[in-house]
Amino acid sequence: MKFGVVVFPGSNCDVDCYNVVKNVLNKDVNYVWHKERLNDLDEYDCLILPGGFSYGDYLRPGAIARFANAMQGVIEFANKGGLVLGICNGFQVLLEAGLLPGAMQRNKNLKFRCHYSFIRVENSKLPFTLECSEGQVLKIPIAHGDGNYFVDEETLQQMKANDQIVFRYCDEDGNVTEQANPNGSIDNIAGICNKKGNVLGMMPHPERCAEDVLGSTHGKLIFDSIIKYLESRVENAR
Amino acid sequence: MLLVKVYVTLKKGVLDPKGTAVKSSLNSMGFEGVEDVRIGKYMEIKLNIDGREEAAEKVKEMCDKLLANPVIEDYDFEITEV
Amino acid sequence: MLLVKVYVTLKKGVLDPKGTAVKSSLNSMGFEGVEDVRIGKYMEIKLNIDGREEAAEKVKEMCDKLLANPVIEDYDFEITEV
Amino acid sequence: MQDKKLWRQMGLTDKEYERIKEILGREPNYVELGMYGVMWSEHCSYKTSKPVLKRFPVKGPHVLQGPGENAGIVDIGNNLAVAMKIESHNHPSAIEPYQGAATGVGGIIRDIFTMGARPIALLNSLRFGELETERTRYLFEGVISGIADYGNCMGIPTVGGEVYFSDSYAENPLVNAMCVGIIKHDEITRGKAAGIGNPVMLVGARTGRDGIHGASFASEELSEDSEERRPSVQVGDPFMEKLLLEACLELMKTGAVVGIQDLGAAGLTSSSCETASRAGTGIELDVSLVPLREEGMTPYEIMLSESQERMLVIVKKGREEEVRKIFEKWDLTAVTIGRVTDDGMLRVLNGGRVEAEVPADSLAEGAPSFPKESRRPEYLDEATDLDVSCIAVPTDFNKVLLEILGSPNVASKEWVYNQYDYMVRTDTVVQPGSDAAVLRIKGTKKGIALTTDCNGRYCYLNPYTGGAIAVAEAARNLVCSGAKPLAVTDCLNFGNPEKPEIYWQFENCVDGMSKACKILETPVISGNVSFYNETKGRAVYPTPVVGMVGLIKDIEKVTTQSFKNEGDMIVLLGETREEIGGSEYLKVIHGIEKGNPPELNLELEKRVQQCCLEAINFGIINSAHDVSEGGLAVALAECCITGGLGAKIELEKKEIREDALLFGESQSRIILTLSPENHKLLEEIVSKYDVKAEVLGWVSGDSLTIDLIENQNNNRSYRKIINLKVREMEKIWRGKLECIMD
Ligand SMILES: Nc1ncnc2c1ncn2[C@@H]1O[C@H](COP(=O)(O)OP(=O)(O)O)[C@@H](O)[C@H]1O
Ligand SMILES: [Mg+2]
Repeated sequence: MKFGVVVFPGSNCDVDCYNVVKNVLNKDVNYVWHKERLNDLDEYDCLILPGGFSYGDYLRPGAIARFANAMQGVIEFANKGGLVLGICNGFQVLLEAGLLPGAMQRNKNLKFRCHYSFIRVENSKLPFTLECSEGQVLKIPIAHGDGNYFVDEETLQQMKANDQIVFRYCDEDGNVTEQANPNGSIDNIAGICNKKGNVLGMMPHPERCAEDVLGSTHGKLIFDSIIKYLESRVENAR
Repeated sequence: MLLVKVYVTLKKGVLDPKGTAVKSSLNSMGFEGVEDVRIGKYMEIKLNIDGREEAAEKVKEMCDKLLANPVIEDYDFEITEV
Repeated sequence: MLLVKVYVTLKKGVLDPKGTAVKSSLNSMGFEGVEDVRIGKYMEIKLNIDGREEAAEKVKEMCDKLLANPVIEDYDFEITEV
Repeated sequence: MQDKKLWRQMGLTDKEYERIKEILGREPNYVELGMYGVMWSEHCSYKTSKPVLKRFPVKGPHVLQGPGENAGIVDIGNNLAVAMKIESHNHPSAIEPYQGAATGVGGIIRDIFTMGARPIALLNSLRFGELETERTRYLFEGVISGIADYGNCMGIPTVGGEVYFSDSYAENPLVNAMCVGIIKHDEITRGKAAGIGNPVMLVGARTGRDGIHGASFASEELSEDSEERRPSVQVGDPFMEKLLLEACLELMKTGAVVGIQDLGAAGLTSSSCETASRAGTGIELDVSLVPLREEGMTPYEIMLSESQERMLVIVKKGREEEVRKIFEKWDLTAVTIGRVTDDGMLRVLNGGRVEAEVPADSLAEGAPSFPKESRRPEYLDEATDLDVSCIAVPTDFNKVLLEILGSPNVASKEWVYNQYDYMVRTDTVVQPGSDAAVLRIKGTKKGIALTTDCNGRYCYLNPYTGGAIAVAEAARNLVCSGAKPLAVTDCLNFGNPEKPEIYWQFENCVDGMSKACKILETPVISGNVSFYNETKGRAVYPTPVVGMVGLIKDIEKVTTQSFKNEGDMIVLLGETREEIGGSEYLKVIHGIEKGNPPELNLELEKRVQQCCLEAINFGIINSAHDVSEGGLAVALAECCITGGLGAKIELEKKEIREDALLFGESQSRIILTLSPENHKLLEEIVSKYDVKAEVLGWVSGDSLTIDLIENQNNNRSYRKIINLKVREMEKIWRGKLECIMD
């Protein structure tokens, strides 16, 4: 089982994702350099698009990164059903690349926000959330200036119908309230997936809360889910 | 040399957090009559292309691909000789 | 009702990291002839003021105080009736 | 040149001009004069402060690099070391708060990776006027987002710092940024242009007309479009710097680098002459090879430009291609602009023509330095003349406590640090909001604790004591997290040193700091001086900011300030005296900023700290919090609020005023909690260090209550002087800044 962490110029959570996969989960992981033209990413089982400020987030977050050479490969990989996890800036790249619906805007209060937040698992049947239960509340950090998710009403309804809303900001007890919404996202959306469920984008940072010493291990659930899914896929193939 | 002025604006119906904040700042600074503020981008591109038509085509492509996000933004541009 | 279009641009000589990034992105996407890109802001303000002159004065004040940063930015605006 | 006295416009005195002529044996030309002008400025030459800075203790067994390089370095074991430095960006931030603060952060980060260290943390120490004025709120907001945007984009967590508000900073905000890096012993790189014939390369951003020395305004060299040539504000490009950081660290691993130096103040001039001077060599460079951002720049402008995000790299001859390849990978340009020479000269060519030729050493180190006249300021008599008996003791202490909790100086700084990414790199074990930030060191069991501290009001009222307290408090903050203090980096912010009174403040602060550093065994390994923080004759409070790093042997033993368990015993280490002079209480409640600041007994301070650290290392301490602004009551409230637990406190009525008991700021005090069965162990440690430890009460319930016990005629009577719900205190303390700013 092999993970790839895509590195764009300006990525800065690449090392954190790498560290979690390698040293916390003890799985194989490689950096994938943005200039690589990847015709075949078959060696990977899961690609992570990390957080940070690809190309400085100049113009729009994710807008320039999506034209990086490596993104062609990522798009093909996703279309073939490969698991793609976009975290924070990685989520923004997936939106700009059209792998996920919608767009990101500036946080409602216009400020960068960094703190622990709570999200509710709305769909626990995905490869990314198998180890969670429906309605489970995760304590997980956010750190972004542009996390105000927008999508038009029609698409939103379709997404709901398809169970594409994966995480929503909530309070400690799981209530989805306006107060718990840190950035103004429509419907408190914190994470979504594509129709097939193999591409997940989320603003909160699971890689920042996968070890006890950092104050929460809820982020590990996401990675554990991926591993479990991949393992079972291997099992099934046998 | 051509000078291209590109205006990128938020689509109707898309909330504008920056515009809203600026409007309320203006109001609280005592400016009266400010009914609405929408904030977009203004870009100036120096283009070394002969022929406006070709340029216009190229600029349209730039906008569609990179300069504007079609999910939330519209764009418009003007080309002048300099 | 008046519609005010405000253009805020970086002063000449002031570094424009955004413009630079967009330029090199356009170049590497294969767009030829892009010599320079400068990125500024474009704002549309709906103003409920009678009289353009008064409006112009107010808008100037808004720009000086809030909409532009006089240390590094210039601005310009147009007022139209809507 | 003679008749126009051009040197004066460049900030040089007549005497200095004479000295330059002596050095050169001729008159300097325009470019040369400009280079001397900036290099001999206070900012670059430290000509005024140097003699005083010598008083700092700078040596210690664990110091690997003291002052004199881009950053200081201390050993933390496991072949690892910590590089750190703090620097001011006060003046640029006053003009353009966002860019001023952002480029300040950018500059200090470069100082760290110039040493070969990977930057792992940022801190900042800020001072503004009172938040009542719109201008101050604008500055505050701009500075915070400038710091946030730069650090966040770089992916370096901003883990700590401090913010104070006082009228004295209204016109002169202080913006000091600190960066900390980690490095292996054998990877330390220095800013030396060694090896005759080695190529000198310039890498990173293109050079524009940013921040060119103001003196160029009135010069004759300005041509046609002089309007356009106004020196512009430096704009930061954190994305460029991130690339530069990664490229430089990758490059340094190749062993192709001989020396490297960032381009900060005085740009190409300072980096070239300093690297040559350190190595005892010369440098010849050709400005026509420098990649430019703007057309028609003169050699003068190129040499003095302060465009950000650039580095000067001296590489081993023959390895230029390797270097170029690495920068290309990161989409950066690296060009060879010159070479190291053996004649000790800094020679500036423009194509074939020599534009300047001066001894490098004379630029870097040659500024004539004189101690200044020093005189005790007269204001001191008035300011410390405070008859406490004329100040009425309030009756409603609940109200007083709430009011102090809502003072912007005391209130939670969440509004500030929630705009900073303080978690990226996943090392932040103690987040902002406790006494010190703590980072784990991956691959070891260790951690480091970081803090910045300075109470400018104390320094104003008594520079010596204030300086010493700044050091003591920083160390205490580290100790409260379970760290042993290791070393100091300092940023000395003062008014105009040509005034004898300011110079006196400066000397006394440094003396007080030096004494404390000696006793607490925390040598000064790097620092920065910022003078002329004054407007219309009014100087800021003397503000010698202390940045400190401490080592935590076992990251599992990290302690924070928040109360942890119902039923824990609360103990106060140290002693409360009747000291309300210079306190936040006097300012907030009585509108008085006068009196003598609290006394500091450094020997006692040291024992209290050792005692606390030993108890923490013993594993019996559940929380530790030092008592500072707002005194005992505020410290207790903070422990309650951050822990979400109440406390029942019983205080013996002592021979001191009740307001002093609750809100006085006596030094060398720490609030500890522990499980009651460990009290015996604590007492043993306490007696070993001959420190007082008073049981204050217990962690309990959801309110903070303080009872005063009076013993009269063998009768113990109890009087409740504080009774507040933790929630109520929290609302005010947490919400205050947000309420003012949003
Ligand atoms: N207050 C101080 N205490 C100790 N060292 C200082 C102090 N001020 C400056 N230094 C040292 O003097 C040298 C020059 O400082 P500075 O000019 O600020 O560095 P830079 O060239 O990186 O801007 C540095 O090594 C710095 O650590
Ligand atoms: Mg330096």
